Amino acid sequence: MAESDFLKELGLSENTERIKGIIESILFAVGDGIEIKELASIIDIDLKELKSIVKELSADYEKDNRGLVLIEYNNKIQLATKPEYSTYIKKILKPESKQNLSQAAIETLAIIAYKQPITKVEIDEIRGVRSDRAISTLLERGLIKESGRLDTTGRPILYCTTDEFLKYFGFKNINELPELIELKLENEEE
Amino acid sequence: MAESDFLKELGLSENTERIKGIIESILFAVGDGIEIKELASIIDIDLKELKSIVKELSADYEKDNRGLVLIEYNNKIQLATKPEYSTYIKKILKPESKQNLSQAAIETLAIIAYKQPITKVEIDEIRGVRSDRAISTLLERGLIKESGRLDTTGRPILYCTTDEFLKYFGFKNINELPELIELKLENEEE
Amino acid sequence: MSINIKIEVFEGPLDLLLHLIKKAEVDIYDIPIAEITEQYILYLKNMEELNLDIASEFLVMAATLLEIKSKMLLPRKKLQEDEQVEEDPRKEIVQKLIEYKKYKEFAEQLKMIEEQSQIYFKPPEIIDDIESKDVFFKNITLENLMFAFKKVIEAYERRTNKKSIIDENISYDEFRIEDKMNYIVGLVEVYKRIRFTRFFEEAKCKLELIVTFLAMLELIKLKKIKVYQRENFEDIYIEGQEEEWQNQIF
Repeated sequence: MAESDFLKELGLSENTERIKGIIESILFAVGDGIEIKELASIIDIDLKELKSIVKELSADYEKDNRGLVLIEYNNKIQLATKPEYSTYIKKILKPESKQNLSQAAIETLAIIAYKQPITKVEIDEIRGVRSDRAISTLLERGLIKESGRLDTTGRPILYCTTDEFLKYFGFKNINELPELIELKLENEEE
Repeated sequence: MAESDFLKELGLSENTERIKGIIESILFAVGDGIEIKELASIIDIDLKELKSIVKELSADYEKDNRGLVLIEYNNKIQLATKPEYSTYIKKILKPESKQNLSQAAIETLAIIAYKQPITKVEIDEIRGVRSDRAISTLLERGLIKESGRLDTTGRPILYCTTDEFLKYFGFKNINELPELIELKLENEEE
Repeated sequence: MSINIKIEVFEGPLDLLLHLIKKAEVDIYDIPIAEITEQYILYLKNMEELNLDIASEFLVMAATLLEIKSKMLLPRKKLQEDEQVEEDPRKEIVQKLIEYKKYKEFAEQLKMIEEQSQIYFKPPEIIDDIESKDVFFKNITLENLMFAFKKVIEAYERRTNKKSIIDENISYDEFRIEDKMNYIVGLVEVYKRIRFTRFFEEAKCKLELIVTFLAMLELIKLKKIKVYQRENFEDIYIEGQEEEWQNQIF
């Protein structure tokens, strides 16, 4: 009968939802990867069926209101936090690194980012003040680094930004930066 | 205009969903309780708004396809697994990860919970036996902690319960405890 | 009468006493002290026979019970002699028992919760060392980085009329291939892919152009950089050797 088929369907899909919940609770408590085979034996469910539920579950996690993702490797699955929310997580797991950069450091960083490689004298020239402390702060924080020396009198050190700098601002490579600034500056002038 | 109102609504609710995701990812990563106030400052959102989102999120977790619950204690929130799925988790987690307390430990804990802050001598007096081992077990499990010393001869250590205690037994805060006990005892006498 | 007492584990003398009172079905406020004391001592004897260690507290309680028992046997003083009602010798022990009973019952509740509440928590994430080198600042975004740059450049241009800062440097007639090599490697490291001509734009004299070119050839020989061109007459690009440049557009 069609009605009983429908009810059966309904029962099955309810069961699927429940299994998703069970998988989530197991993965959460374990906090590590777990073999899909092992998971199937714990839930006492057919491996093929489990795999299809895991697929559905993985898609469920893609929704905005979920903060987790299902990662798969070596026939294992594991819960992890969504990469796009990592800035929030880092804020709480490493509260000691929450610091402000001084205005001088920000200015210096901006100049180095745009004009790199650049010497301290050139930075001082642009800023109109000495940038020694700002440079050493930026070096300490790993946002800039020394990159060779200029072939002029005194052979001054050249500074450029680091991978850390790119990571922090989410750039793939430094070429993106000057263009972005140019674009922004033009827009502002309009 | 109705349309723009609708769009605004939509934008807001999309934002709410995203904040739920952020909360989930933070709670997952921290794996411990986090103060709602701190959470608000990390997400950079109004405390009142956050509280209402947390309420929604807590309701979301009640759905079958979710394996987690949001527990609250001492103005903190934390993720935990759903009690009804614990049988599956027990199958995979080592038994020592959740060992029940001994009778001596649980009696000692009951006394500390009710009478805190309290010294060891006072506990011994109530129980009629020495409670040294029970206290050290409870300290080890993080269910109680030292909280200063009494200003009498020998300056004995005072003990009180921890957040872990609230979490472990599902109490929201310690103030509700004595009332709960009193209420229970009265009902029994009727 | 055969003694068939199941030896239970009691948390202490109060626990044992409560058990005996409950078993005897007597009022806690009116304990038949002689009967309870007898049972209490019987229990201790049983423990002794089974070679169980008897905690000193149990023995102290036995002595206390015997003392109460003997007090109860003494004839009561007449009430007229003293205004105060004479204290029941059992009063202290009863108070103790009642208080202990309260916590024991609460402990029972906790135990029930413990057995029922089967929730599990997740251990916190550990951020590994590589990541922990990351820096995070509250007040710096791309926006304020650009703004800062715009501001300083404007201020600079108000101060000077020069466009190029490089011109400020006094060129020195000693260009070394080694230095130029470092310079090129540095640039390639920063920009990943650079137009060939970029290296020569800043040259201040013919000698520098030549030295730069030689340095470039040396780097190509050392396989430190790659030079490539998509089609004839198009721009030549320089790229670091370790880059997976095959995957890029070119």
